[in-house]
Amino acid sequence: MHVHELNPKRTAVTLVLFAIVIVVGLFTMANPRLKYAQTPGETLKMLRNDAGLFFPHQLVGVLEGNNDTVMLIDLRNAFEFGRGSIQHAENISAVELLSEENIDRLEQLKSNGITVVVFADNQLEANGPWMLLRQLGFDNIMVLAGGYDYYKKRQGNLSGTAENDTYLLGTADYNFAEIASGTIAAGKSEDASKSGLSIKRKRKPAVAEGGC
Amino acid sequence: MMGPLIPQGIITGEWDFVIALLLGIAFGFILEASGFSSSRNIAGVFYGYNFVVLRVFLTAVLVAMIGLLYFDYMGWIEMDLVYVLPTYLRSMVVGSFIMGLGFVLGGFCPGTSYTAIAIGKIDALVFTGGLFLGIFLFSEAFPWISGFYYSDNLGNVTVNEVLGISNELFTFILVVMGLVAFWGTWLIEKRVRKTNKHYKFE
Amino acid sequence: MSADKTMRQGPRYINPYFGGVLLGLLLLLTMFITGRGLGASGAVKSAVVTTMDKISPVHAEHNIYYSKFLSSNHSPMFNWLVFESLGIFFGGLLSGALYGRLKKPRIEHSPKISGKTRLWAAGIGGVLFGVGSQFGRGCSSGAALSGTASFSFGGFLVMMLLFGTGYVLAYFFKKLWI
Amino acid sequence: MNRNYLYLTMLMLALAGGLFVLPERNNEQGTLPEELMWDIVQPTRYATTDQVARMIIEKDPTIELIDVRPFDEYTDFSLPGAVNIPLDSIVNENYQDYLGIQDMNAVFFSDDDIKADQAWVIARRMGYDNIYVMRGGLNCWVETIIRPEKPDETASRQEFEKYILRKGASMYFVGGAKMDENTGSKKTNVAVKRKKKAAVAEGGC
Repeated sequence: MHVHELNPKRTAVTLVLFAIVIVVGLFTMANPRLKYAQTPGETLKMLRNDAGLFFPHQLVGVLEGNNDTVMLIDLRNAFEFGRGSIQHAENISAVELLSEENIDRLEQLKSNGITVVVFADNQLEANGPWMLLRQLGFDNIMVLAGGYDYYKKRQGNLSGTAENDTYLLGTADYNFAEIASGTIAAGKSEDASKSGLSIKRKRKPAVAEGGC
Repeated sequence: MMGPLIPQGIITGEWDFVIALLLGIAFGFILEASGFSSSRNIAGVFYGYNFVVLRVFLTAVLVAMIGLLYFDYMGWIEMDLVYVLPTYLRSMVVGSFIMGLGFVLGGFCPGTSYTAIAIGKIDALVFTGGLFLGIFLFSEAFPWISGFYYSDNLGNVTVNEVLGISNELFTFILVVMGLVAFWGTWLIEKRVRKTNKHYKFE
Repeated sequence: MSADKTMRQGPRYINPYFGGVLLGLLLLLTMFITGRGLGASGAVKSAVVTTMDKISPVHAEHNIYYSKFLSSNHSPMFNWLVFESLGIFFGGLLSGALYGRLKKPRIEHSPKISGKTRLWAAGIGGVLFGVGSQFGRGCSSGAALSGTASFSFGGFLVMMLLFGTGYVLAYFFKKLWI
Repeated sequence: MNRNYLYLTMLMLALAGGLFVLPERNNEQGTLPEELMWDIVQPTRYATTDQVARMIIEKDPTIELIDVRPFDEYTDFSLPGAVNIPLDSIVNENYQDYLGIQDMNAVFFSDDDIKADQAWVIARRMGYDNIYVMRGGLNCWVETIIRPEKPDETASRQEFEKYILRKGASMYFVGGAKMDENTGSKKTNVAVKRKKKAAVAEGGC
């Protein structure tokens, strides 16, 4: 009688234990709390349509209080928020945006048909959180073009910004090819090129660009 | 917790060798307890009188493969960080032939010979000595064979990439083949044992 | 039970399937912890490199194969596989002692051959295995067992060919074993 | 023959077969949302124009510049050595090889930084690591590197040093094709200077 012809009790017990571990593992498998609703391709399509931009002049109605379907969320930290923000805005810093209660809240706002406008100092800072929320399926989230900096500058005359599109990003300020070939700058002395430059530069509100 | 632990730095370097020793002890224990410390048990797989090698080896491979796939599915292990042995086609084919010949002659493989030394087998000691000599000869001859050694490098390819079947399917095929082999060898073993009087079947 | 009685007289091995399941789980654990499988021949390679480095450091440094494994800040013996192989030895010792197989040095051979023949066969087999494991990037545990389990094509190839060659050649060496 | 062997056989088959009946896991998921948000708020994902300029001048082999503007704008002008992956095609199969290169730091840039940032969010979500956004984009590149503004007389010494460095970089980049030979010496000068002043040069946009 060879050993392997005896009762393989221990083998069975071990393998069953292994199977139990797997089955238990499968049932308790951590389901991702948040799931993307958009594929990267869909996100791109959304960006292409430029949907989701909230323009400064649209703020007018909100600030006057006759538009209660819009809610403003300041994504900066509590300290910056404390130093001043847009009226009626609520502060949820970007880091806490995905916490359970905030997600629940956003979920609720979405089902109530409220448009949520997120902003930070500039559009760039709010861009990531905005894109992420959109990818998670919150189609009611908009991002404030120009951000808080732009708002602060034009606070008194927001409706006047409707014709002014300087807050729009993603455009070239210079003819790069020309500059690179050196036809403008090269050959001039330092001072000359410098003074020439500052005149030629398109006077764009510097704030919207984050210090550049 | 998500594996593998050491490559991800969850277990730090200083525990490396303690873990190595413990895993080695478990490995050695299982090998010896299964009967791999006897070259005649091992070589039995080639003559049909003892299929212990096939049973232990194949069962281990199957269990580990199944476990790995489930672990990967459950997110317990990052498969990208699990080392995949690189494939050097010609070198590996030749190496396997040489090893196969060495296996039939020596009756051990390196791991099993260590456990056999532990329980006092002189032939295992000689085998390990041969191993040392073999690697020494290889290293000395390396400048002349390095071209061959590095030829046909396919990189760290997996079965799935070469054969085009999913890991799950590959595992399933191996499991079915393994189970057929287990039941089949059982019958072969029974028949061979009747005629074989030289080997005390334990 | 008569079966139990027989078992006590013999060397008492564990059920091979039990051993297999345990080994599989151990392999899984090893991969879970270290990200790679088990190995054995690597330790002997480290020993060769260390020896050569001791005997003739210049020679070892000039040989591109040795120098692959040489490092200036620690000995090549200070290596994961060396410790693991040490563990294999002690594990075997433990199991041998537990099951009563730990005896005085002896040679195990088929009654048809002498002890000397067995030693020659073992030695030559060792040399071949040593050379082959370098070409194959690992031995039966490093390449065939761990390689196949981690779905490496090379590992699977080595496993099939290693045992395949064994079967093809087994006929010629029948006398050594039965 | 023991019946347990039958059970074992069946259990093995069940375990192996179970692999097929597992519900498809969404592998499109890429980076987890929580992780992505964490990465988004890290300021380290931005590279300044000064840093980029320095890496180009020093011929840093680990930097991969990725221009996300449309192809025709890329052909008109781009940064030296940049590859073009238009934002619209970033999920395109053909471009994936450029993104996941090991040990490479990919820096996205566009006219300003918003398009590059969008490209970054999408690429990071797809799971790519070691990617950055050039803060301020090419507009900022022109303003800081090509035409650095001389600081006021009252500005700090650091400001002046930065200006001098940028001035040197400007010479390196402007009209480079024409004076390949001439810039040879300047190039090395700039590189050496910049290495020393690493901390200073890192300010900016």
